Parts: sequence; C-alpha cells; structure tokens
Amino acid sequence: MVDVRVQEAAFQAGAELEAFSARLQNAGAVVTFSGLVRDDSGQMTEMLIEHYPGMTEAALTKIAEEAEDRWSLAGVVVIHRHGALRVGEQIMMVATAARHRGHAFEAAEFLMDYLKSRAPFWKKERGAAGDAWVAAKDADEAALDRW
Amino acid sequence: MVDVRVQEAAFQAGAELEAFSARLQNAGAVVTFSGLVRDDSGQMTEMLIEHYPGMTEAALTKIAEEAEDRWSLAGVVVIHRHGALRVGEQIMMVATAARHRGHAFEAAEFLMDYLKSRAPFWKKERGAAGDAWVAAKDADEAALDRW
Amino acid sequence: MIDVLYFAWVRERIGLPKEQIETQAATVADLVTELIAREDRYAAAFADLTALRVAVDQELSDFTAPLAGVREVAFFPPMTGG
Amino acid sequence: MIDVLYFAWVRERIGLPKEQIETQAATVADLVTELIAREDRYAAAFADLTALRVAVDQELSDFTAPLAGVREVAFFPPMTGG
Repeated sequence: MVDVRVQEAAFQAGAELEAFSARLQNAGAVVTFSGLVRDDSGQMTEMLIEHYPGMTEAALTKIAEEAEDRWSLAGVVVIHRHGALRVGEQIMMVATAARHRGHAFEAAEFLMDYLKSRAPFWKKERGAAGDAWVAAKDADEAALDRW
Repeated sequence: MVDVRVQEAAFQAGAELEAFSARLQNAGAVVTFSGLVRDDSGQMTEMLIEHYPGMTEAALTKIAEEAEDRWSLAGVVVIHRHGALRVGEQIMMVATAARHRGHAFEAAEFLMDYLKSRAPFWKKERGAAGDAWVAAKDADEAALDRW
Repeated sequence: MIDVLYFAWVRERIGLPKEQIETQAATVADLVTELIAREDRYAAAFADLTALRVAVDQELSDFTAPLAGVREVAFFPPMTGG
Repeated sequence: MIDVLYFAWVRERIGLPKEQIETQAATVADLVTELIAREDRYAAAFADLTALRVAVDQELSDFTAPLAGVREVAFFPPMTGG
C-alpha cells in the first residue's frame, strides 16, 4: 500500500497516523516522521514551498515504492504540502509500517533522505528582512550515501 | 519535556502525536514509533503484558531523560500499556522532537532499543493452543551495542 | 526482612508474586541458594540463572550484588516490552 | 519545440516559469549555451552550472543528456523539500 499526496491543503499528522494504523494488517511497527515549519531566524512570517507538478508525484511514488520493496513494508504514506505555510504548521510527513521496528525505522529514514534531495521542492523563507531561498545542505546529499 | 506514562487504558497514537506537536516550540522534526499487537501464529486471542510497578516508570523516565540530554530533544513521550490487549491494539509508543531529523530518528531508535531490553515488561500470548511467554530476542540485546 | 518479587514465568513457577523473607544472605546469589534449598518450586524457578535477571531496589543488578541495606529484590526473565 | 521550465531562483532570474523553445541543440548543455547567448537574464541564471540541477521529461538528469525526442526540460537549484 503506497499512498502519496502532494497538496496545498493543511493536514493533521495525528489523523493520518490513526487512519494508516487502522488500515494495516498485522504489522507490529509503525514509524512516522513529520516536519514542521521552523523559524531559525526569529524573523520568518511565512514559508513558501514551490514544486514541480507532475514530476513531484512521480518522484515521491518512485521513492515510496522502492522503500516498500526493499523493507517489505506493509504500508507507506508520503504527504507533502506546497504553497504558503506559517511557523509551526506541518510541511510533510512520512509513515512506514513493517513487521519489525528496524525495517520501519530504516525505511522512514531512507524516504526522508531521498525526499530531501531528490523530490522537486524548493523552500523560500519570507520575513521582515526580505525573502530568501533555503539553500540545500551538503549533509542532505551526503546522507544518501548510506543507502 | 519528558512525558512518561505506564497505563492499562488504551490510547490513540494519533491524538498523542497531535498533542505533542502542538506543545513544541520551534522543533522541526518529530518522529514517532508505535507498536501494535501482532499475531504471528494466527492463534492469538489476546496478549497479556505484565510489568513491575514503580521500577517501570523509573526505568522509562531514566531512558527518556538520557535520550533528551544526548540528542538535545525538544520533547520526549513514552507511553506503554499493561494488562490484556487484543490483536491490532496499540501496545506502546514513543515520540521524539528535535531541530533536525537525524537527532529525532536516533533518539527514537535508542529509546526503543533500551525499552525492549531494559524496561521491566513481559509479554504473554494467550491463544487457542494455550499460553506462552514471549522469549527475549538476542537481537534486541545486541541492538544496545550501537549506543 | 527483604521483599522478594517474582515476575512472568518466575512468578508462575514459584506460585506467588511477592513474599517477605528473613535472611542473613550476604549477596543475591546467597539468597538464591537459600531459596533453592527450601522447596522444589524454587529449585525449578532458579534452575538456570543465565535465563534470569535481577533487580535490587528497583534497579537492574546482578547476582553478585550485596544485600546489606537492601529492601527489595526482584527476579524475572529477560524483558520483552515494546 | 521543447517546453523549458524554470523553478525557484532560476525562475525568478529568468522572469518566467515556462517557455517553448525552437532549438536544434543536441544536448542540454547545448541548449544552455543557446539560452545564455540570448539575453543577460539567461546568462545570470546559468552563470554557475554546478549550482543547478536539470530534469529531462520529469526525470532527474544531467547536462550531457541528449535532447532527441525530448518534450520537456527543467532547470532548478538543488531541491530542499521535507
């Protein structure tokens, strides 16, 4: 079960976790990661997320299916928002379910590492001092090496 | 913020995740692990979880505080049930929040590895063919070595 | 007097969850030796010490731990939470 | 005719999100050379190719990719999702 959603609308990670767990058949371990808008500068008024419609969905589905196969997952969810978000709002989440915890954890970390560097999203911080694109981190690219 | 609960009552992992995320101050990354009762034999009618009142809370709090310090967490939740549970029910969950995803993931895995082998819980499967205590896995003990 | 607690299949073999024991045992291992000498059900529970874990005053410990000043000792199999 | 798409600061520097381009360029790199020759805003956007990523028909690719049969090329900075 692979469930990929790219959307402007807000979502609730808790409601998604409940719905995901309820759909599972005999998977003992569920891991979620959720990303919230963080304001490091203390100046941000909103975050703008741009994406590449069409390619985004395809890239996320490919990553999710690869994780599902590699760790024999009982299910994968990937949700990522685009558009304007405020500090503290949910940007995205992934959820993975497996029989054993090691697989669920590894798959969730793999999804995050790939999503960060291979899914076509770009973040821009809008603040009192102006707008600034968030720069990619070398660490995010390097994180792919372990897979 | 360390929130440790050992309880007989059922809980909803999704509602806990929402409440936890709402309490956070500027933490970008939230990881949850939830464990569900799995029926490997296809024969289980219920799972009984025994614990050591007093020591359980102390052991979980110690593990949670150690994780909080080591990964500079913005928050930790550990909830573990005892008593009689049915297949598919939530046994336990941990939630961790940090500024960066690597810390939140590592802390959640550390908590799970320690909880599995150092918190005084014992599981018994009750089924058509009788009752059987769940044996500890060497792999769970070995998992501690990486920390 | 020490409170001695048993959990999981140790509790089932011994037949009770908790008892108070008057002992002069110097260590956990000495206490186990005394218990084994009492009755078969203790001998059955403590037959293989490598299959057991021990907590002293609610902290994980081991069979060499001294009992001076200790109020509570617990015996149980390896834990299986989570 | 190829659809050429721009995202994030590449889109801002070039001043539009998408355009159709008539080209005989054999590779992505050749297309970039053509664009740079057109106007300063392209030269500004493509000044440092190491800071750019390219997708060909919505798959991540690179500047050496051939353009024969390609319908869509996109240029953008390294992604920062999640």
